[in-house]
Amino acid sequence: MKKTLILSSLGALAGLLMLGNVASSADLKIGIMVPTTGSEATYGKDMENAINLAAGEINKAGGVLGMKIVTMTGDAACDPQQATAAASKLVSANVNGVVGGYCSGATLPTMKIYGDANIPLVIPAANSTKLIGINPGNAFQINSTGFDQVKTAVSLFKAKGINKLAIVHQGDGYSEDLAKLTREKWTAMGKEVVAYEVVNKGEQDQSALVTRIKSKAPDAVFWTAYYADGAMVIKQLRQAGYRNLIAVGDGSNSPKLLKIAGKAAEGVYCFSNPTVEYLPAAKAFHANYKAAYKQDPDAYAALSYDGMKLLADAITRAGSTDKAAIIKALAATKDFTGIAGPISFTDKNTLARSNFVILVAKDGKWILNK
Amino acid sequence: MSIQDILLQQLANGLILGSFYALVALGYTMVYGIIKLLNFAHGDLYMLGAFVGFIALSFLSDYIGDGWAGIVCSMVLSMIAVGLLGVLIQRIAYVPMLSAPRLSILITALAVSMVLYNGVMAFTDGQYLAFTTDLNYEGVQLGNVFVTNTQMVLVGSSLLLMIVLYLFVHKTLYGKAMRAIAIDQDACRLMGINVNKIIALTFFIGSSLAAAAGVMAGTYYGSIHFFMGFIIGLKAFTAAVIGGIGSIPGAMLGGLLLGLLEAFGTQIPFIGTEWKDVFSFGILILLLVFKPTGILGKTEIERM
Amino acid sequence: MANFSDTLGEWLRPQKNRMFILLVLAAIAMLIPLASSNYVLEVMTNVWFYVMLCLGLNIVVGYAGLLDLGYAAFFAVGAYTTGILTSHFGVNFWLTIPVAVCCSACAGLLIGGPTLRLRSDYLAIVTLGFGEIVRIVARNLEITGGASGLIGIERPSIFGFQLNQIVHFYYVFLLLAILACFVSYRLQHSRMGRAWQYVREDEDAAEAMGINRVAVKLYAYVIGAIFGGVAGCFFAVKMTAISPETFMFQQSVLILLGVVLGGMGKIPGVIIGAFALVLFPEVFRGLGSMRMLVFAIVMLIIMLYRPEGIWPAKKS
Amino acid sequence: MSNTILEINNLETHYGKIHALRGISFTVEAGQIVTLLGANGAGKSTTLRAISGLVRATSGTIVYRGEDITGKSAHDIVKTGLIHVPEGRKIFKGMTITENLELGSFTLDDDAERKRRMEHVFETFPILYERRSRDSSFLSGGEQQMLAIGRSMMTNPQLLLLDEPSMGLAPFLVQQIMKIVLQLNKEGVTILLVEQNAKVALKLADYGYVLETGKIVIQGDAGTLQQDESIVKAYLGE
Repeated sequence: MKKTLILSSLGALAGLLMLGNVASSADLKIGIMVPTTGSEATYGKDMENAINLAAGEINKAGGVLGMKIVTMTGDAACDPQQATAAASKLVSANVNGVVGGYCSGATLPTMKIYGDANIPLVIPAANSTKLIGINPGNAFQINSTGFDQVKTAVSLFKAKGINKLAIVHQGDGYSEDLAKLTREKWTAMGKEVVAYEVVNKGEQDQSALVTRIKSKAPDAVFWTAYYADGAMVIKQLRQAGYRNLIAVGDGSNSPKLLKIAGKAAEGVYCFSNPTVEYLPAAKAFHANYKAAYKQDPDAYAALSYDGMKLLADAITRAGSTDKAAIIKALAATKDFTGIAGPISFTDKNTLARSNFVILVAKDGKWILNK
Repeated sequence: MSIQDILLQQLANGLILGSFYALVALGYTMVYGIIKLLNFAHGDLYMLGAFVGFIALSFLSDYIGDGWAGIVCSMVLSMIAVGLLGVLIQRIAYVPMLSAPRLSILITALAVSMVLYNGVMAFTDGQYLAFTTDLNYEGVQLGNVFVTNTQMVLVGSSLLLMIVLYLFVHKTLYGKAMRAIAIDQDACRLMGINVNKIIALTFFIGSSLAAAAGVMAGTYYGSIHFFMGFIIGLKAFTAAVIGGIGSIPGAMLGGLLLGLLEAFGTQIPFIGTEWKDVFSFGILILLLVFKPTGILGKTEIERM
Repeated sequence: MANFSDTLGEWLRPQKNRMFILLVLAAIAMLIPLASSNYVLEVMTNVWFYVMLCLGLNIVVGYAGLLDLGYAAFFAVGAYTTGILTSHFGVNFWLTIPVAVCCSACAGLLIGGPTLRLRSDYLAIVTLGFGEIVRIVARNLEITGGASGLIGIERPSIFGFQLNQIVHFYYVFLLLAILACFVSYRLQHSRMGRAWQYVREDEDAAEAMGINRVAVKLYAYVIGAIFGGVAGCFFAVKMTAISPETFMFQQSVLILLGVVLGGMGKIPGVIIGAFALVLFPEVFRGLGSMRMLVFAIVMLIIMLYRPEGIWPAKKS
Repeated sequence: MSNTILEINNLETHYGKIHALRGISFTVEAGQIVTLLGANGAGKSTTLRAISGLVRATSGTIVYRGEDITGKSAHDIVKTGLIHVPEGRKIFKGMTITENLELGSFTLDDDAERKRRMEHVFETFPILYERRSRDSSFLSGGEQQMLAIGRSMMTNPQLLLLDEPSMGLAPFLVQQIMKIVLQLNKEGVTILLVEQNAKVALKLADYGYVLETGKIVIQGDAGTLQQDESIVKAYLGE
């Protein structure tokens, strides 16, 4: 019995050693690091789909430098430990570049791994400002950072004549970062943050929080976290008779928020990176995506698609698969035309322009606020 | 809002939330009372209940709409289906473990829980589903306290279910047999009571109560997902322990108490909502240190 | 099969043969980095890390028979101690270890002290609550970096050599795991180990024999906590970023699963449990979203067919 | 032999590795009071537990009213009128006396009949009637024994297995319990009585068996056994 156990564990080890050598050397290997399991799997799969769609189009058009793109996915599961394993897996497979990064918290510890291997990393979604500080230089954020989002948010609040603001986040890296930045900026402007709250992820009943917020009589409530719990907070705020402005961050930009919150979501503002519906350049992408995956692309599909295209473009410009050359080419990107808008980088490898738009919910749909 | 209004509103919030916790805690406590098993899968049965209710409602809404009639019908269907699943789980996973070490049974329960929620995750792709009904937000203003009709119906039905359960356990022969099994299984056998059957019945009732709570949560909060059972499972477990695990009135009391603690926990000066759970867990630990068997629990000596 | 295992058991009895097996296994473990990719190393490092955590929890659960559903808290205390001291105060990593040991021992005392007279199920909820409290505190305080956690924790160096590559951490964690095995083994066969066994099997009889059961249980908590704390220190520098999400209830459950799955109270069993815990989800990555479902089902089947774990401790 | 209500052949049981019964055989005639005697650990309680289905027989047969009931589950055996009042009474503490009695008639569907039987129990034990809605854990030892016997009467027993009904009771209470046993027997219930108090048991019984380490060593009419001073001294003790 004991020996069989030892043998089988050795067998498992041997099996493990075999893993990770699939693609042939003549291909261009691109890693995708997104959560494909866990609570954020929906977004992860959406991003994976969009990246694969882009890779497919590139291959159809002849590939990159004559090589076909082969993608491989590492499941980050929105969990730091699993994300580091996924990153190591991609690094071991000798990928030429990686597109990915959805949950900021899970992306943070992988930065070191990609940095050590000097692998070009294009981050389409994760946008905690913490990512900027620890970027060793190989990572490029094509989603606007939290700084840009706060700017957009504050401009809306100012335009609406708001003074007393309530901020609610969800106790994860991304939403706390956004909440904190907003609070700093708002108080620096001499305005008041009357409530700064946090809810537990997955907790459904928010009545106590709602009562607390209502008692502070804010002019606006800003939800900085994801749509699923956001929808419930909005619904319960409206149910309890809160009638003032509600705004949500880019993590809540989903048609599902409107579906879950129903009528309560009417008039809610959302700061968002441009999603497919508002991008004239993305019409073809939308149709292709729908044809390929039988569903509408979600919030980060367009940026993920752009990320893959940008990486391919940079490799073409670099003229080789040399990692340092690709990184150099990425940094030198000048007005790359993505479907989500032109991409250039600052000296900190973040998107040079703010791509945030303001949406507003009307008749169960997000429309551009004008 | 004046401070009295806020406190009154929080009282209402706490009672509403608490009646919900109580409903889920009942299932925990019933199963524990009989076979001394902490059924970690209970929260997941709540989640499954919501999903079954969702599926049932999407079929039924074509015939009877998604108003109260549809909700009640899908709730009953969900209660039956999840109740049977509870019995199946007991048969497959817990019956063979009855003579195993206590920790192994606990781990088996954790494994069952993982099977259930990972199963639902795999089949729903981890998506949040919108549980749409045509319920509105109208309600009653009692002084400065606002309660929606839906909330009242939900609290009413959980109270009703609890009363029905209480009557069942205390007034019917089967209910008395359940209590007797918790006291002495051998003696029950000698009374002609088929112990396994009664335990299965307990699982059925406990699971269907969780399913009822799940469907209520789905209709009230408007969204369901594979992970929704986790937090409520944790809270219901806490409520059951606060009240004294194994005791049915204890579960009700514990649920209400926890609901109130959480509601008022957000109102403590200088302490924000972020400390709410620290507050309730802290009280729980203090309570157990000074009254180790919970409020209504019986003292008994037991080892792992 | 029975015959074979009997002969094997017979052969394993002499100390010399057992040492031989151990040396072969250790040599294999040492040589793994020569023939494997970073990914395998990352996974194996994770295995050694969980071996250490599981052995630590095994002291509480396996040796002393106390249920603990909040073990991740001790691991969090260690990780945050190192993280805070190195990044806020610039303390050398190696100096943070004794501090982390003290802090986690205190945490062990804090949770063990008032709760040891509770029944096992109540102990479960109290330890669970304690674990949640630690996580929420870490999430809410400024000094712990709030929900984003601490990032950019410095990698340590030893005699001027910086531990930077995954292969360095592989050896560090392998050494830690071996050390944990050694300490566990010595503890199990010490006076304390026997006291734990008596208390686990019959508390009242143990008391009658003059064993101070509260002190004995407290030792189990404190020593288990120190294992977790030290593992946490190295975890922090390996990941360079820690956040409260790592220390959720699920983490505690995972560690407990490793202990019970392998066979609690038995060192090789616990090691196998840790292996199963880490390797299974990795090997079955190809299953995609069904992976965790399959993992859970396999675990359930193992529990049903071997309720005392894959390699249980012998009955005394 | 047509009047034999219970026939045990070569019954053996094991508790784990302990060989508790090593092949015992005996019979109980309908309408009689039969007693099983023996020292502590001789296997008296185990015999009763095996007959009522709480313990599985590893070999041998148990024939009750001509039907082989070996291996039947305890709750099914109850339906045949074979009732076991276990050692230590095992009443449901925390439940009222009425509830305890109701559970005694769990197998009965007829509410009127249940009520009739309960009245009969209350007639037999007026003290139980007085305390009918009280928590049974507050009853004295004698009252608990009465409740245990009363509870078994609720099933309308044909054969009653009584395990140590006198244990821990004051002498006058023992007398009272034995009187009730006799009365039950007069009502037509066959009784298999396990007792440590051999004197009391033999006074009551028609026939007796003496058990020693899982085997029957002596049997005979109660009167004969009672007379045999050497037996009383050697096996029954005082």
